[in-house]
Amino acid sequence: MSDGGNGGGKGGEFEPRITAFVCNWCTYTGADLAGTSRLHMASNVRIIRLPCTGRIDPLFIVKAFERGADGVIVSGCHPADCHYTAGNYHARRRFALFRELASFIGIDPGRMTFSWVSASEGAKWRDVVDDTVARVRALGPFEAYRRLVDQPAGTGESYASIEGLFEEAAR
Amino acid sequence: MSRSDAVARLLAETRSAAARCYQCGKCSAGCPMATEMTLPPHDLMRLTARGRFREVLSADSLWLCLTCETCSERCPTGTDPAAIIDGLREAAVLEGSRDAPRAIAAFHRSFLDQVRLTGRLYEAGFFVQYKLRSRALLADIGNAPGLVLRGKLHPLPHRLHAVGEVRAIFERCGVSTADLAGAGRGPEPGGDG
Amino acid sequence: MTLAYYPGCSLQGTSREFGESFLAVVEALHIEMTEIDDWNCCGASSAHPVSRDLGVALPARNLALAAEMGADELVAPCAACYSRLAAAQYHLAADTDLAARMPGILGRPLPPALRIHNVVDLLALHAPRIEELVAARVDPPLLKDLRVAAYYGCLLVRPNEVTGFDDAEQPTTMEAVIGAAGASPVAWNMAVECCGGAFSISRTQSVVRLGRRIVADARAHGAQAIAVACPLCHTNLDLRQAAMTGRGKEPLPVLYITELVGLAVGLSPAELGIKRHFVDAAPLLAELAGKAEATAASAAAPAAAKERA
Amino acid sequence: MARVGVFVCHCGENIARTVDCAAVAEALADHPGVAHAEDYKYMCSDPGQALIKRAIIDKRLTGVVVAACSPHMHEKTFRRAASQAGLNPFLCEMANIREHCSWIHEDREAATAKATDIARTIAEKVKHNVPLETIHIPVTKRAMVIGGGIAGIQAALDIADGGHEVVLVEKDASIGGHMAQLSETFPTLDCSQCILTPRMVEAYQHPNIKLMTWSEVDSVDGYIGNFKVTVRKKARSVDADVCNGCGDCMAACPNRRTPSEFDAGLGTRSAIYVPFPQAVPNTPVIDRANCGRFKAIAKGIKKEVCGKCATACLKGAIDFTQQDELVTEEVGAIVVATGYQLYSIGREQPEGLKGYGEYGYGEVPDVIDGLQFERLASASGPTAGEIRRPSDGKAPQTIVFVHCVGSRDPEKGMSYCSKICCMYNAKHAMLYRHKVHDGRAVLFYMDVRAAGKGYDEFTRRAVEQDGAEYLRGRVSRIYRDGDVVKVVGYDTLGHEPVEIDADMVVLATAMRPQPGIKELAQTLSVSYDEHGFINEAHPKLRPVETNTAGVFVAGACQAPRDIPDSVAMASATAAKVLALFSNAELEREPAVAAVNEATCIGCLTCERVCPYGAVEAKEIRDRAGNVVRMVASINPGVCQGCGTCQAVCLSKSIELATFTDEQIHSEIEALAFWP
Amino acid sequence: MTEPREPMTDAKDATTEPQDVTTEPQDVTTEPQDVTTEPQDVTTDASPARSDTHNYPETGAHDEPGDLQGVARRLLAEAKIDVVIGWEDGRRGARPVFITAADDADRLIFDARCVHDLVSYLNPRRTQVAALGRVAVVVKGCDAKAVAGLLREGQVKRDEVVLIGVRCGGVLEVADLPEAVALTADNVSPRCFRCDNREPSLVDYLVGDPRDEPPRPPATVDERVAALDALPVEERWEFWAEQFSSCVRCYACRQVCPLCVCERCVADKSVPQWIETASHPRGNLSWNLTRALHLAGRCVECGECERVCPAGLPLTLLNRKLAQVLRERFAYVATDDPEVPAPVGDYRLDDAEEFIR
Repeated sequence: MSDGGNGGGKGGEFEPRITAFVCNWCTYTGADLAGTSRLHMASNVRIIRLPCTGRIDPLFIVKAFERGADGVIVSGCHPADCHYTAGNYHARRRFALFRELASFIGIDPGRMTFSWVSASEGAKWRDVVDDTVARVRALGPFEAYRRLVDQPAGTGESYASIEGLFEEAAR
Repeated sequence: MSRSDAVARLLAETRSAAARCYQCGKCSAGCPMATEMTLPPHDLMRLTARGRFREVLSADSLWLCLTCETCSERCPTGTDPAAIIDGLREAAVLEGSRDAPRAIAAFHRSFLDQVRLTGRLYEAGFFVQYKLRSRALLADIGNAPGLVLRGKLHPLPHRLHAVGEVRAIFERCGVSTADLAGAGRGPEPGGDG
Repeated sequence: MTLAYYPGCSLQGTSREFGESFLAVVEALHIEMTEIDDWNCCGASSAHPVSRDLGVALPARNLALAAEMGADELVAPCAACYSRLAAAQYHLAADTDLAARMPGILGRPLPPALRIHNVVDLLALHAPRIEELVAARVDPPLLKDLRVAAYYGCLLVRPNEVTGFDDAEQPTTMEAVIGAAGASPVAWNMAVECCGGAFSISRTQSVVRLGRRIVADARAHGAQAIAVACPLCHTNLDLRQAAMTGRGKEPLPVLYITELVGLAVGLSPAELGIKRHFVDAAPLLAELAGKAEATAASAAAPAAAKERA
Repeated sequence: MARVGVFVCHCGENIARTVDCAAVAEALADHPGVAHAEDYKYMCSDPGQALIKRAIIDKRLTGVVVAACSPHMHEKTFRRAASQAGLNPFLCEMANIREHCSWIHEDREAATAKATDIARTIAEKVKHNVPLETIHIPVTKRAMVIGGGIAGIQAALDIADGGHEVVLVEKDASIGGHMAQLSETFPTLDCSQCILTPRMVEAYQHPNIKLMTWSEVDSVDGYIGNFKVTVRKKARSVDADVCNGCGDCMAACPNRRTPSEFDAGLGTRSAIYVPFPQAVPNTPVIDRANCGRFKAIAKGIKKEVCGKCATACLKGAIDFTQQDELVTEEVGAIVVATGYQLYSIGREQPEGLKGYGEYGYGEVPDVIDGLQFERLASASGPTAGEIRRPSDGKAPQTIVFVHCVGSRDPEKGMSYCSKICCMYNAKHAMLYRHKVHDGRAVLFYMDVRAAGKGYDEFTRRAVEQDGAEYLRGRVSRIYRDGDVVKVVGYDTLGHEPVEIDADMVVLATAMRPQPGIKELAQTLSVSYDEHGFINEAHPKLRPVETNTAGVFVAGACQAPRDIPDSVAMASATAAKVLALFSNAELEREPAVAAVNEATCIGCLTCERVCPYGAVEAKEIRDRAGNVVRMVASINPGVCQGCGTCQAVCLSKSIELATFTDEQIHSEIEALAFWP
Repeated sequence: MTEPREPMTDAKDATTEPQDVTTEPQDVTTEPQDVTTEPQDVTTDASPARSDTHNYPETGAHDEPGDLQGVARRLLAEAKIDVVIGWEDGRRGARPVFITAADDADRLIFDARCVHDLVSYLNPRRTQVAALGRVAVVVKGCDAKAVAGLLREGQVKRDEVVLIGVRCGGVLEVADLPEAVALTADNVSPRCFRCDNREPSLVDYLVGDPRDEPPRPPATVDERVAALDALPVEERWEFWAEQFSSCVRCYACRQVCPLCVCERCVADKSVPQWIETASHPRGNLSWNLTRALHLAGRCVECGECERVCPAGLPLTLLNRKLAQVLRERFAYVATDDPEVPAPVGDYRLDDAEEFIR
């Protein structure tokens, strides 16, 4: 399996593993530009190319976390620049909902970066990558999810905490 | 905010506002006072946009503007020269510009004095005070009797009960007639006045 | 709806007749209104050139007072006052910072937005009533075929986004009022040109230069009188007209729109303070009265003839 | 079992410098489903490609991964190579280890690890690639041109000369458009009609051109290569097949007072009319709004009023009973060339625009616009080419021309430059000075924009040879003052206010798209800007295409244009159309979405999100033929492959080829770090 | 709260034979016997000849002479419809019932125990219901919103179903009480607080007397959401991880949901398998997250999912969280007006994007 991940870095420093879902026309091309302009950046990101952010189902992001990603980047064309005219507008709504719900169930929004990076914004892509890596590195590995993944099926004894919580809320 | 800060703020605001102007000259074309100004509105906009405030703040145009708003009403770019000129005028006053034509500065001073004193414009008092300030003692004096005869000049001022409140407003806006004291030493544009 | 009345300084001084005629007409038209208690000067053309805050604060206090007395509409006959009040309300709505510091300056809470009327649109609202009263007169209609130039000046129409007057360049509201009063408005070119405003005494020569064009154009288009709704305009065109009109030319009486309406609905020149003008309107009124008699007579004549037969 | 081949490219040193390509190849060699892995210096070189082809054949590969540069660089190259070796090209994918790896990292270890991940990810994807065939769409080799102005005529002629049928649709009674109204044209001052009329006739007589005047587009169905356009042929009230254009009917018509559109309201015409003598076709129409007979019918009067035209027509071509008819034309491409109208300064304005009260709202007599001046200056015009002002027919001694009326005036709602006014104002000044030698031509301008071959020379000529007086400054007011028109301006270069007593004023009012352009754009599903001008697909590289494939745009409906520009654009659209028609059928990447009808429940959310209208409801019927349920159905000809429909499909009943859920899922799994 | 114990009974029904659950749609709404209680109804005069000649009353509520039973009786008697789906008094409390004979109309009841969202019976996948013929359904305000959802997505046709709306004053948390008890802060379903649709407008008939506002529960749903939002993100995770770990993947939430109408749920899709099917926290999280997301802009907060959850997961909190986001960001509020477009699959050029860099 990958060497790009936990502990793989120099001196055992935590190296976040980040999966990026990017659109083919703007961000993927922007990342190409970063390459042709030799802009150096962190090597923790793995790009999965999609035609358009409109194609991205939140399930992709959940699955990425479920399989061990410490962070996720979703990036596409700026509003009004979508190669398919409106895909990114639909994506924007979808991500707004997903981000808030994910955060509600305890996935730190800091593990998710949403950005518009155009084909001419190689430098911005570099910043998006480096900032995300730094942020996720600070948050540390997504151990919580790891525990959940490794834990055996639950017992179902789980109401007490919530009720206490609500009684507080009620007061 | 200190006086100089205030001036700086005003100039910064007017400058960025004037940046919209593309110098078509429609303001000057419609300005009723353009003929009498050394710097007609579009020139004011240009110099302001270039930050040449020394020329701008000493321009008679500031004091010749009637705020008739014709320029702003017709401006194709929505630059609103009238508002910009208001800002420049305010800056000039705060700077104690010495270039305001005497009569006009005197007019504003006397007017505001009356309002501050009584809460309203006490015209007779205003008239006398203005005459003294503008040093144009004889000009117009012929009309005074006419005004009195027609019952247009009250011999006595009407004073607000809450005149204190009005004075407080002046204070809080940082306006004392000292502001205009510096102003009003300039010669009358176009020589007469 | 409750209508607050803001007289403004000059309606009690140099423009007394405007105040008098306005009150007389308001009474004649049965318009309910209450004067704002302890109102203060609006700052006219002197406050805002010197301090934007002051230029807003002075009128804002009056708006606050009006609101406190439970008014939801306000009328300021003086165009200058109207313009300052409207501008203050406009800027308070547009500029949040200004709105934020204003209560501190006023020592009062910000007033809710009022519907602010100038004299022209108020009269236009009551045009039907005016027509009724004119029609109901027994004596011959005085203003019939009086040709009037409706002069708006600056403050009513500009800036248009503040005053929302019908049209900034070619307004028609005052024409409508003049029509309702039974007179005939003339088409002319200077209706919204500036008369020199506050420069009346400080820079007379400019006022004369500007006023001259206005009076001349009115005359050129056959006007017998100029109707105004602004003390400044009136002072300039009335007080300074002697200096404007060339020798031998009959000066043009300058009437407040309220005076015109007053005459139309049968109020006496005295009640309307018309005697206070520098340009004497008496000759014109006399001429009109004469005409009216004549037409009445000629109309009556055939009837009388029938009688005899 | 998959047999994937992985080919790692060194790209000379470009990749090898930071990535241990051999190590990557080794790592991949052990990857499940990988039957072959090797690295080579230049995969894109002939030997490199040969190496791939050989492996495909020898190792019977079922998929190919080329770990090299960006797919945007060489995907086509390697897919071609694959197909030459007998492998379906869509079974070949690229892993970008150059732009996305070697060029942006320095740490060799990390870069190699990443490159391995990238190659592995794509290998996993390729395992789920399926052979795909490029989609072929039949092309109806027949075009429609909407708008019969110079742009439309040019486009129609070029396509027709290319050997394909063209339907030319014109809403007015004659083709020719605004150019027919012009007197002379800048910068050459040649007579407009002299150069236009022959083209009109050519279009009329061209065997490949089907002319439909007095007609408008009603609705459009279909997609590139396969449009169905329904055209409304408005009732002409004259049988075009019978009419011989003698004109007796017009002579007989008692109503001569209808303002002539062609003369821009300066002349009059009869109620039954041809717009102008050289009209093509020369068949009159009855303007029902102004015809006594039809006014009576509208009023419900039974008696047959007037009918003088019918009596006068010896051929009996007049037909008062004619009705609008709808005709459907099948075409493969559409050219939009609807042209422009001039902004008018009146009080009443459409949404977003303001009038010019300061210029008198167009109520001042002797204040006219550019097209009206064209008619005054035109030999065929109401004054037979003499410059006379409308109010009293007096020959004006002073004319003021005002530039930028509406144009470059954001406050009035038009921020753009109308492009042609600087030129035609100069032209007007010249024409006027040529006709009235002692006359004064004053022009108020902000900038003189004369970019174009011979254009600046032209404006200079106006100044230097024809004595046009250029004053720099916008005019503040225009009003009638007795016999003259007062123009109040300011000479910003001479620093003085200017008031001119003009006998006539000509306003260069802004160019605006034709009324109804937005509705037309919506029927064609092409986008338009805030002013209603049609948007081009790309401002630089696709200037005559629209965002809808198969719909092209020419002339002033896209932006203010002069004649040369419009004609050039028109020929460009023709080239595009002919290129389209040059293939028997269209080839499209098979990256299109398809619906699984078994699981689709027909909620049609996909239809709502599709930017191309590629999704339609489809009825599923039982044997008896009753509709049992509805499902979504995607037209592969229209689908562009964005996949938005798939993302919103709750039941996952849509799959986008080349980016299937399975492929993406496997890529994510390939990056899995946890058991 | 009493939830944990009580629904465990249902849990048995739901968990012992999961297959039943998935194969027999009707079996789920808390009372697997619901429909089988009326076998003769269902079997005897099932699916009578459809007559398309009847035209239904204009949509849009208008008061009818007569109560729920009256309207139902007349509709059946005049053969305008073949079955009324409503509630009756069952052995262990209120329960859904299918009335096919006018004489049985009197068995219909509506009181605070009538918690079930009967609209789930309109799911076109429930062929057994369709087989009964032309249907009238009794709907509360929230249920009417569900109908609007189905109309929007073309799952029912407005003129093929008669809606009998009941004026609602809120419902209990449980249906299983011998008789209706007065609503109190402690027994009222928290979701009913500040209900904006207590008198549905989408319906053909609106019956019953106006009811009072339901009492305020000790902790409203919004307060519950807020309480969770107030926690540090790690604790939120712990809380939900614990909750999800007890999910038994019986899909009762899915079966009872009036808007879960998919032919083949994404959770049952095996190629690729986005959501693990085993009842394991890993898949459980994906499932519950996806369920909520798939209902974004469709959920009408009828509360059925939470009520029938044998593990007692606070599912409505997830839905409410999304409802809040939809309201704040896109000004969308669940409505029974089918003309209002669904917020997902729609967009505005100026949608907020402060979270995107």
